[in-house]
Amino acid sequence: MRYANFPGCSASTTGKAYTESFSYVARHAGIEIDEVPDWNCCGASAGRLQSDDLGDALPARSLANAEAAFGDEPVLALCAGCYSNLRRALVHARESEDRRRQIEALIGQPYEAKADVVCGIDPFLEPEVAQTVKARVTQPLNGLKVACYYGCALVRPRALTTFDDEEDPQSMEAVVKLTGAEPVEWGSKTECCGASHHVSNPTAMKPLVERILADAIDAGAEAIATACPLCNMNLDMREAEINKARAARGEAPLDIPVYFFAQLLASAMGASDAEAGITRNFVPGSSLLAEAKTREVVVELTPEQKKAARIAAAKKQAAARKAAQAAAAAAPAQGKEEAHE
Amino acid sequence: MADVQDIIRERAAALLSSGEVSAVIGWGVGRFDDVRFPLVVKRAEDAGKLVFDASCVQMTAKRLLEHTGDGKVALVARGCESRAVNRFIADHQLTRDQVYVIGVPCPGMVDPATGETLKRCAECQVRNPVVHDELVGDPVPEPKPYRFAEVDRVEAMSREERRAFFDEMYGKCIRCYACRNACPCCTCRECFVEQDKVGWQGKAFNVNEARYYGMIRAFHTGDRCIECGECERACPMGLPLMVIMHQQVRDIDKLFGPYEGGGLTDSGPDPLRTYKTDDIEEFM
Amino acid sequence: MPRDNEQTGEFTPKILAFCCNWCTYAGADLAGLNRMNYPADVKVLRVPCSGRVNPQYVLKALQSGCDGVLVCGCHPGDCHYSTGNYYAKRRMMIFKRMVEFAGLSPERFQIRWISGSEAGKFRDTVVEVSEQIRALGPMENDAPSRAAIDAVAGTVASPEADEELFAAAKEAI
Amino acid sequence: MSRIGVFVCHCGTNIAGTVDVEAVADAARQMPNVAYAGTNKYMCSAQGQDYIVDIIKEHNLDRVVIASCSPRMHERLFRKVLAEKTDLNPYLLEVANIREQCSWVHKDKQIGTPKAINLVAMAVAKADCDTQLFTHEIPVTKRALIIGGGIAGIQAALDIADAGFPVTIVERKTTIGGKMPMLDKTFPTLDCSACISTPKMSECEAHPLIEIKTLSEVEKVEGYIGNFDVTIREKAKYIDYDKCTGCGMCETKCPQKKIPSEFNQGMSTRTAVYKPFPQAVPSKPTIDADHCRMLTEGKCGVCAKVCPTGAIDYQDVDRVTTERYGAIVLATGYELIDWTRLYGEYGGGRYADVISGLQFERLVNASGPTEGHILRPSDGTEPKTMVIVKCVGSRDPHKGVPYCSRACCMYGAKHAHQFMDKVPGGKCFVFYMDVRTPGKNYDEFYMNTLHEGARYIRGRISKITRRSDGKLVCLGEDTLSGNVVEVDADMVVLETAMVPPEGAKKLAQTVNTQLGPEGFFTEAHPKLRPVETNTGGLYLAGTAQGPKDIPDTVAQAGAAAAKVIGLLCKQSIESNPMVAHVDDSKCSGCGACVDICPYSAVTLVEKTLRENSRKVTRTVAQVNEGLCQGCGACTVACRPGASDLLGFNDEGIMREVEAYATR
Repeated sequence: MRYANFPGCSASTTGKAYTESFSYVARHAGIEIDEVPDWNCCGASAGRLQSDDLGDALPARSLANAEAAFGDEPVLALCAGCYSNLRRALVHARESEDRRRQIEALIGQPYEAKADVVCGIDPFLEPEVAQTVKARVTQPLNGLKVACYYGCALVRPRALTTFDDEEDPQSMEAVVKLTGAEPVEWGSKTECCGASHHVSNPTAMKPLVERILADAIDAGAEAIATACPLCNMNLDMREAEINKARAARGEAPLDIPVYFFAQLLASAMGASDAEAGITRNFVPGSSLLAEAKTREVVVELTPEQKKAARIAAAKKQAAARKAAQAAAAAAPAQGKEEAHE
Repeated sequence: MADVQDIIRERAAALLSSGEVSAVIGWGVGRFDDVRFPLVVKRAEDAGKLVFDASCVQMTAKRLLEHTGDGKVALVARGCESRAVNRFIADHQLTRDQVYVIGVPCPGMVDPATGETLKRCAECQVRNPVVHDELVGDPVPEPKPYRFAEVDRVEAMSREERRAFFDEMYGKCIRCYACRNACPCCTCRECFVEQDKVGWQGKAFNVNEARYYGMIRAFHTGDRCIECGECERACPMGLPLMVIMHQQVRDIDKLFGPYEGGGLTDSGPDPLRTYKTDDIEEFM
Repeated sequence: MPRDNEQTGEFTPKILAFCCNWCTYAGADLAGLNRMNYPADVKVLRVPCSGRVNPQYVLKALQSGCDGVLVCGCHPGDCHYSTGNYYAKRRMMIFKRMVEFAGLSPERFQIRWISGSEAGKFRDTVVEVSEQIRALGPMENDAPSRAAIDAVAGTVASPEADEELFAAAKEAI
Repeated sequence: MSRIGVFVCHCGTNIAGTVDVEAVADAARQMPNVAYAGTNKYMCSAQGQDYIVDIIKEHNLDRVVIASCSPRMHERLFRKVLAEKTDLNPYLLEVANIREQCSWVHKDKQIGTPKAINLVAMAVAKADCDTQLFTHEIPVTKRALIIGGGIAGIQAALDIADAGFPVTIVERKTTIGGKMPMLDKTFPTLDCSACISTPKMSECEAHPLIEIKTLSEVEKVEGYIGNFDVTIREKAKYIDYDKCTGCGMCETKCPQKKIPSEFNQGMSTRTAVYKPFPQAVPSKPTIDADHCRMLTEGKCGVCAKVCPTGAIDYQDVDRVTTERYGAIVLATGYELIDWTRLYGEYGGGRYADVISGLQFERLVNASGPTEGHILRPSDGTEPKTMVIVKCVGSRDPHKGVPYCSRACCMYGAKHAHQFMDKVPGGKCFVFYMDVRTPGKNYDEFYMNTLHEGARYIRGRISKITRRSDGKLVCLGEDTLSGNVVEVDADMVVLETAMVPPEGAKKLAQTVNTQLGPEGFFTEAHPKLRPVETNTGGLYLAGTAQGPKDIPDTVAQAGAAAAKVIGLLCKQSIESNPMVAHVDDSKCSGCGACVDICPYSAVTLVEKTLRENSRKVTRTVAQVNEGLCQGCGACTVACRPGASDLLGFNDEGIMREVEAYATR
């Protein structure tokens, strides 16, 4: 698969670890990445507030560039914010021919909206890619309990995104399973992490983060996996402060590392912590993964396998019984012979 | 086109001698050698009489209805004839297995008198047969030229001028009903104009009665028109009959979604035989 | 019957209204029960359903002396026969466009949906239509003027605009 | 050359006040074919009728035009007069409406009189073209078919059978009864649902005139009112009901025990040979072919061994029968929307303790999986806090259906009441959009629930998550206070929307009637013909027509039964003679009429006809006079006018048009 990557402002900053781990996985899973030429801000924070036209024009321009360079090659947006905004422009252009023309007029270049826009998870949902990844997993995270966290922009609104279920998505779980880890079922996977109030109003944001961390731990998760630089930073970076506050309140700390799902993939595929960007995490994440890799594999048998096993066992027993009987039959005869002599 | 003609001849001969068809409908040479007329060949040895060249101005499809019954009939069909075949089938006048279609891609016909391409061929939307059992010659490009120019011209006139335009047109009509007889959509057993008892159509020879005939005929065929233009060609007074047909075709497309007579598109029953509950509402 | 009112010499149009038995005809009856007053220009012709109204009636009426035709039925969705008026709607949409294309004043042929309870709407419609037709004057006014005839003279395909037939056309109108 | 008589009515001063009736009569005398014209004070009076009759005889008239009130008023009466007191065909009559549409809407005679003359002229012109029409008798088969054996079907069946007509109930499941026996108590009186529904079921079984076909479906319906030929497929039950005594031995011995019980909404299990519940009717088991080992794997046969009467028959096959019925009642009921597909925010079915209202009914039901103790499906503990969410699927165009399911507000209140009643000190929160309790003693019931302490919160639940301690965390908004609310519930009950049962669309095509946009059957008129359909002889009962509660369902079933009885009482029904008629000689068999007919009354048939003195076989259209309702849509679609509408024929209308236009 080839993708035209739209880095966005976070790729080399807050989301650097995401970029690093993703490109590692991509390299080893046969995913080819081009960069969208002359890309510009997706308009996430300000564009749409200014005007709907600007809100569509900004992302559309980058998409048009991608189209010009790579035709209908899907555009990859690792950042959930970029993903959401690019998709919005795409959907608007696709659902109304008039709007598409308006957008073309606004950006002053042709835009046919033929190239799809995908997020970081989508490539791994392609069966063949998933296969290669599975094959390349050399150091499985055996049974590591992971809470997959989607946040808001990836899954909502339904009209824009392409997820299986905006209220209860399962696709990241499917990807994380590839590493041998075990996703947990939990309720806060699409709750807001308050990232947009990250700077402006931390007091409003902290309880949200705290809740997410608490829920994950409550659901038995040892780690949280994310697919959005902002969510990731928000959860990862705030954990310490939150725990300080909890300590003050005399509550147990919420101790759970936060990874990009790509970091888990990379690590399982044998990337060093540096390569997987794990060293960049605020909450130290190396030891947990290292520990998980040493765990013994618990194989969950399918019903068929169980049945087969049962049958095999039964056969073995039967055989044993036969042997025993044979032996029993043989024994007395022998005795007689002895008597004769 | 010469080679195409040869193939048609030998195929016709083959089909007839093999007994697969009882007749082949095509064109023959008329009294003057630049005039063609519909020719029905029934014996293999007559196959040589079939011609196909730029002067085949008539639409032969309607001959089918006269010759079906005794076995399969072969029809040399261009785009227009093939649409007519579909039309007959849609109107239950014919079943597909009654006709063997020898498809001929059509580059457009020329008026032997003036040497110009016929108007209807210049406006033709379907040059290649839409249905055929075999194709003779290679498909020709489909330029799909704009065909509503005349409609636009008339529409641009003032109401009075339009009325005058049609008065002049119907004023010239001699009500010979040639357009009806030529039209592949006109397959009624008894046309409304002949039903004296009900008295749809008056007998008087005046523009009113001519208009009544013209417009009702147009309405009867409008939603099924295959735009072959045969009515216009057949008109001895050379009246622009296709104007009102095209006007209807265009409006029906506009109002009820794209539709082409002759089963080109599988758009269900003819537009006036069906409805949608969300059809646009203009009569509130 | 005199086309013009003796006293005033004012023109009284002939308007024929095809009304479906279940909705509009009932609405007209209701207008009567409520003693609503409306011009006598409109005469109602009762049909079972607007789907029964053949465009051929309409053209015949307009050509043999009516100054206007009104076709009324149940609102789409309320048809007593569940679908009749949907077909009527499509037919009339096409036919109306055709006759107007051929030079008929739009006011002379109108279609309306009037339910059995809309006595008021029936009255208003009749008033409206008859006023419009009165303004247009008799059907003869639809005939083209000399100027219009000159404007299109010869534009009909056949090379020579045949004066005789043409004259025939004019006096026939 | 007809002899038309014109009779102008004064109607006291109603007409004579603004129309010079004498002048009208005078004018009429001048009209073509008019042999007589006269006036009378009241044509509809006995004396007026005699006057018409006498004149007809005296002047041997063969057509009659009556200028009076609206034909919608007295046309029938005058037809009767012709039919009974003269030898004129009653359809040789035209009524000119010179009252409602003339005298009453115009002020003075200058205007009224000429208009009246015009109207009479039109009527005279049409009358000249009128032809004799004859109604023929359609015999009525005195049997009724009821599709669906829920409470609606049962009620209708009992009412019809009690009136003395044989009834067949076709039920797709293994027992009649439908959803009602699953319910615990019924609002607002809280009487035991099974206690009032199962007696009716056994009454059906015992009724000599009621035949019950379970595991059966209607495959084909032909014919029309009074004479429907219905093909019914009765699926194989693998048990010979003549031999089976219903002892239940097979059920106790069947080794296949782990099948989720439909009746208990999957909260308990059943065997492969089973009776869904003890009071099932017929009270004999059936073998579930999908789960029976004998029928799936070909080995087992335990039930056959243990059956004391040898009733088990693994070779049993479907039985297809075709029988004739006079009337059909559609009582196909409803299903609950599958919320697990639609509502991921409620766990999409992953949380065992988020259950549907119907599951709750089974939980509180003494015959249910928990003997009526409210216990959490997950761990069998008693929930202390329960959340009820209303309008799950209902009134939710984005995920569910746009309409209101009508019963949920009430059974929601009932569930709250039952919970607080059975769980002392239990807390119950009800999240609602609106509370709609129209109905006798309904609002009182709701108020009562409030007083018992149910906490009603106006707002939807936005998310339900499950905590490790098993609590269901319900996030929602109280839109009245504007606060976000969070409830830690032990159990959540979703009051889900009623939707049409699957197969409704197919059935609609089979019986040839329409469905509304929501997929429920459409009634002939929302107010005035609520239990009829547009197809004669086809009636609606219960939720097949739209969401309803039990009282409404039973009431409507009774109404449908009354209609059926009214029909079956008749020896025969008079066909409507004003139907479409096809002139074979003109028909080219193009099929336009077939496409257009809303009643599927027109079909193309091969006919052998004599044409210019030789036999020819052609395809022509044929009208089924039983199905045709006389709308005339086909007559316009027919370009040559081969299809014409009797009573409103083309010729008549054309003459009418000309009579007015050329006058």
